[in-house]
Amino acid sequence: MIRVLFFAGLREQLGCAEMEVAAAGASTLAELRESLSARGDRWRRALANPNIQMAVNRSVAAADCALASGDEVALFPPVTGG
Amino acid sequence: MIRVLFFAGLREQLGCAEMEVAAAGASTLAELRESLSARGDRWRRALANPNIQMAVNRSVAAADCALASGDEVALFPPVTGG
Amino acid sequence: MVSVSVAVQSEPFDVGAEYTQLRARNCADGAAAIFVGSVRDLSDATRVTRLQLEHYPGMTEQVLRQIAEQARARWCLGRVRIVHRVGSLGAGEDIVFVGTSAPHRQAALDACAFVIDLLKTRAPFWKKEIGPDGEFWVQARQSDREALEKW
Amino acid sequence: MVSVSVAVQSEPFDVGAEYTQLRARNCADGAAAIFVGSVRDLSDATRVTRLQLEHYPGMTEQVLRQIAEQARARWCLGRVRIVHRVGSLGAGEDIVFVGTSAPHRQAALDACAFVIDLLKTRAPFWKKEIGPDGEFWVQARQSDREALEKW
Repeated sequence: MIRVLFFAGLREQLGCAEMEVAAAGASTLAELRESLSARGDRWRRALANPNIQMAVNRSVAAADCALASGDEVALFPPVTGG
Repeated sequence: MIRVLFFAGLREQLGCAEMEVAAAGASTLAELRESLSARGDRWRRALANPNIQMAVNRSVAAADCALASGDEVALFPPVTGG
Repeated sequence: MVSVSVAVQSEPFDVGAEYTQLRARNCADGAAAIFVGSVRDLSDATRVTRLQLEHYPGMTEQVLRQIAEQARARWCLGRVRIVHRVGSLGAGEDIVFVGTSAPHRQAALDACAFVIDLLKTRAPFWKKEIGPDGEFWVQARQSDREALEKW
Repeated sequence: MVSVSVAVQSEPFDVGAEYTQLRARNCADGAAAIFVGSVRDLSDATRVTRLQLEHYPGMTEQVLRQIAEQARARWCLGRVRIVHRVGSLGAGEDIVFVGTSAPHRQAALDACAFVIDLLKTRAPFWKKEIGPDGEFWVQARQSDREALEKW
């Protein structure tokens, strides 16, 4: 399984902070994002935002990053700390 | 009279922190410096240093700055605070 | 104090105490630079009474540490300290502390500016402004991305 | 606290208290930058145990105030505070504090760097290093004059 976390505005849009997905259907970040988008209109709209950033195992990662069971993926809006 | 102050290494070289000179013989900073240099070898050597800075009434001033009785002149090495 | 130290906390930090730590048993460094960011009461046209700060626990500390190490790789630095608050903050409260020490001032000042610029665009924190007009997620600023270009 | 404040004093300053003053009743400024210079125990090859700081009373305060006003004319700043110590200072002791506050971080950071760069080359202070090898007036550095070129 892959653990998927959502933060800030994206978490609120999706109404979801954390979920688990099967590693089988998500061999890359892009694939994972696509399968999440297919969960419904709300997900498609929220994940269509090109500014959404992605991290794998707590490091920012590009769409072609390979995923494996046990990975922790996070999706979030551009950061606004400091 | 013009009040003349010396600071830091220059004060130590001259063995003088403060003196008064007649305004008559020092109508500009350059003239004042020349008359001070004429006070002896120690003064000539110390004041020949091109890095010596000059201030009139507590503002840095150039050699052609006009002087008048009551002015406060200061001569000092390049500053090293901070 | 070790040379790199980061903290993510809900409690306020004490700028004087942080400075003391930065300088403790550290006579080799003649320069220290500090940046503190705090909650303004006026963000664009919206009055802000509180700020809610969310972060990604685990990733945040790692990114802050990486930023500090990048600064140390680039400048001759003694210490780098980063403290960032999370949770609910009132107007005027401090949010972030960046402290650097170095033998020479330019390194301390540049590294301090570098760390806060990178933190603004890389560290996974998100601000929500809460005021009489409602709650709004703060939008990332183009100017923050542009600030990175000088590094 | 008024918007520009300078002090020349033999007593130590308290960085935490200075920061508190910079921010007191000042919710419009979301950013504060601080620089602190202190006595290193190692200057080039000479070990320094004490520093004697001389200044030109009357001119010093005026120059510090002018530098602060120049910074305020150039950046959108809230407050500028400069404290410089004089007299005899031991290794590790703080010498100079520069604090700026501003609505935005770049202004606070740039102004802080500007003030210390100008102070180093304009304010009438002179350092004498005292160590086991004798007493030496610190020589002005070319690098300090060059630092001005960026402003």
